[in-house]
Order: sequence, then structure tokens, then C-alpha cells
Amino acid sequence: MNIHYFAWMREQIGKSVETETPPAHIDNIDDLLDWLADLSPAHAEALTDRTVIGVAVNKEFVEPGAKLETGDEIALFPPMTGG
Amino acid sequence: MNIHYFAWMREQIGKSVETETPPAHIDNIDDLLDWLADLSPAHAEALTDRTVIGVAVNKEFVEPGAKLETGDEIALFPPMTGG
Amino acid sequence: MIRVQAEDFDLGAEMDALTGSRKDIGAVVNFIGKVRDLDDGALSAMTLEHYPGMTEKMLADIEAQANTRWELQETLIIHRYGRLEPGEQIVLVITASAHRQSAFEACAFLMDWLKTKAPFWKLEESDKGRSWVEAKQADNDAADRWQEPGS
Amino acid sequence: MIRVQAEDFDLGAEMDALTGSRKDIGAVVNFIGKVRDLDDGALSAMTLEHYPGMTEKMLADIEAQANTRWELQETLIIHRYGRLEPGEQIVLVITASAHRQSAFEACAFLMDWLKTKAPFWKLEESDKGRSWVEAKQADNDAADRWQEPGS
Repeated sequence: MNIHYFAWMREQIGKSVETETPPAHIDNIDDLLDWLADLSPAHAEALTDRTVIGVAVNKEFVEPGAKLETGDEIALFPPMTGG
Repeated sequence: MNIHYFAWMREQIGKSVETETPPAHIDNIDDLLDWLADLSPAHAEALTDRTVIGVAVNKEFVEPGAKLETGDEIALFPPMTGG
Repeated sequence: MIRVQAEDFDLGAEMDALTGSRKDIGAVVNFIGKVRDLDDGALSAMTLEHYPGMTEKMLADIEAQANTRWELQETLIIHRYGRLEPGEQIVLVITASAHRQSAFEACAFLMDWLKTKAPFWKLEESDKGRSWVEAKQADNDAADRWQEPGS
Repeated sequence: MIRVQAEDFDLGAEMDALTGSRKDIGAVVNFIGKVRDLDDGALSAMTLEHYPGMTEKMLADIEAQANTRWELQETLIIHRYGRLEPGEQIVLVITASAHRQSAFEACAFLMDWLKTKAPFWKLEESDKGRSWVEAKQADNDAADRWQEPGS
């Protein structure tokens, strides 16, 4: 599962994408974020305030409870500031 | 007193500007329009529906009851369609 | 800045002149009005008549009013007169501001005003003959929404 | 039409390409967003990061939505990414319609949406250091006003 990070999340975690294989019981976004937060202190810090984190699965926005499938492309990012 | 006409008023009256000297008791726009309507059948026709006629005195919009001064520049026109 | 002219204008050049060297402008809104041929090929031309002297005065007034109501860094109004063909540009309004909301509102305000209060009259020549464009109630309603309380 | 690109764009050329040969377009509204240096000389650059693939998909979606909600003849969204300096252009939205109201509303709608829902992030470098631009509540509020009942 490829996980993309953007903006300050990318900077805090220190990479723009990582490939992880969470255990099979991690089947939704909420659980995935909990699991990612345990990977390193940097992950924990980047994931501290979940209320500001946006999530996309396969390049579509999803809500925190959304289900995951094997091979999904995940993206985590702070609030967008385009335009 | 110079009186300018625009758009279909100009076409109906047949000139874009005319110089007239109304009698001294004609001291407001309403009276001026009545007096102009008597000048010719074309004037009468152009001035039939007063509700659609806009008036400017010295290049400022005025209401029908507005007072006139000697030497004022008058303009009469249908509703504007700029932009 | 206002200009009343027979000549066409160049949007890119006007934008460059107005905002090109500025570093403090965040949002620029432009409106361009064009001669529209609603019924393919029916309209041959539109001739804009105006009241020289009054037009410039009124345009300068409304531009000043927009600058009072919104915080704008630059404004430009160009309105053409004379004979124009379908597809030609009639009017350009540019509003530049630090914030997009002000730029959008001021531009819409200026256009609503131009439609109803600027001394221009449009004559259309089409395959059905020549006719003066009539004022639209919708344009009056659009202009009325900017009326300030008590005015 | 949408484009996500590092290169600058030329407003005049984009307008010509979109509406130049058309005779049925009455109203064109453009929005241009620029890098703004609020505090003269303080900002040295703004770098726009985005999510390639998702950006294009989201922009195409919102453009389609604007075309469903308003009667538009042409729309164009160009959004840049990469390192930009104060005064440089970031974004261009063009909406062309038979009627000015539709063109104004659709352009404002697209801009409000881009501010809050397009996957872009802005990093500012100034004499005070580097910092990620924070989302503004005012932008969320602006986007919310377009929410359709039941959605």
C-alpha cells in the first residue's frame, strides 16, 4: 500500500511516499492512521491532530471511517490552499 | 438653450441637437417637455410616453420636476442600454 | 481609469499596464462584453451611440463609487462606441484587489451599473431590419441590488 | 478545459483561443490570482505543491459541475505549481456565457472551490523564514455558500 504525504506532513515524516503493508485487520482509514502513528515519532507528530488531516483513497476524498482495499493509493495532507 | 436627443428620439425628431428659446415661464423640465411636444408632430410623437424618457441637465441626470436655468444644456433620451 | 473610445482594446496589454509590475495585487477580475449574434448570422452589426462628455463624467463617478465601497487597488473601465460586428468587444471592466471577493463584487457592480446608468444606446441591424435595443427589467433589478440603504 | 502546469500563461492568448472566433458569446469573466507580497519585499517566493493526477481529476470534476449549474459556453481553468515569485500569476479561471450573471457566478464558484477543495498547498519563503499557508475559515465559508440543498 503506497501512502503519499503532502506539505508539512511530508516534511515532518521526511518522505513524500512510502510503501507499507499494514496487518490484515487494518481495514479502514481511522485504524490505518492509528497504525501509521506508531511507525515513528515523526509519524506520531505529523498525525497528532487528526481533525486537520485530509485523506484521499485512489485520488478521491474520503471520510475517516472509509474502508480500505489491498492496493489502494492513500494520500494524507493538511487543509488545501489552492487558487 | 441647446436640447440634445439620442437614439430613437433623435431619429424621430430628425436632429441630434436643436437650439430653442422657450418663453420665460418655462422654468422646469415638465413644462419644457410640454412646450417641446407642441413644436412639431415629430416632437409630439417622440415625447408621447414620458415615463420612458430620461433627462439630463448639464450632463447630470435629473427628475422631471427639476428647475431650469438660462443656458442649461438639456438632453432627452430613451432608457440606456450600455455595457 | 476610464476610457470611452471607438477603437478596440487588447485585454492582455491592458492587464499588463494595470497590474504587470505590481507585487501587492492578489486578485484580478475582468469582465468583457461582446457583440452577440443570438441567431446565427442574423445580426450584421450593432452601433453604440453615446453622449460625449456625460459618458466620461458618469463613468468616472461610478468608478469612484466602486472605490469607496470596496478596497480596490486598481480599476479600469473601457467602453467602446460606434459600429461593431458580432464577436467584437464592447466593454472591459478590470478590478484588482488584495482579496477576490472585493474584486468580484466591484466588477459585477460596475457592469450592472453600466447596463442601466451609462448614457449608451444600442442599435441592432439584422436580417429583420434595424431596431434599438430595449432596456431589460432584469438589468434594472440587477442594478437595484446594489442600492445602499437610504439612497 | 483544464490545465495544471509549471509554466506561466498568457491571458490574452488564452482568451483569443477560447472566445476569439465565437460570435455567440456575450459575457466573459476572468479571474487571475497572483502571488502577493503583503509586506513590501518580505516575501521572496511561494512554492505550490500539488497531488499530480488527483488535481487534474478534481479540476475536471468541478468544471463539469459548474457547467451543470450554469449555462456556460466555455470554461477554462489553469492552475500553476512550483516556485513562483511575488507578482507572478498562479491561477486563471475563464467563464463565458450568453449572460453576465452566469459568467460571474460560475467564476466565483470555481474560485471558491479551488481555494478549499483542490489539492494544492502553498509554502511561503519570506524574511521571517518558511511557512505553510494556513487554510482560512473565510474561504470555507465562501465555498459553503454554493452547497446545494441535500448535498
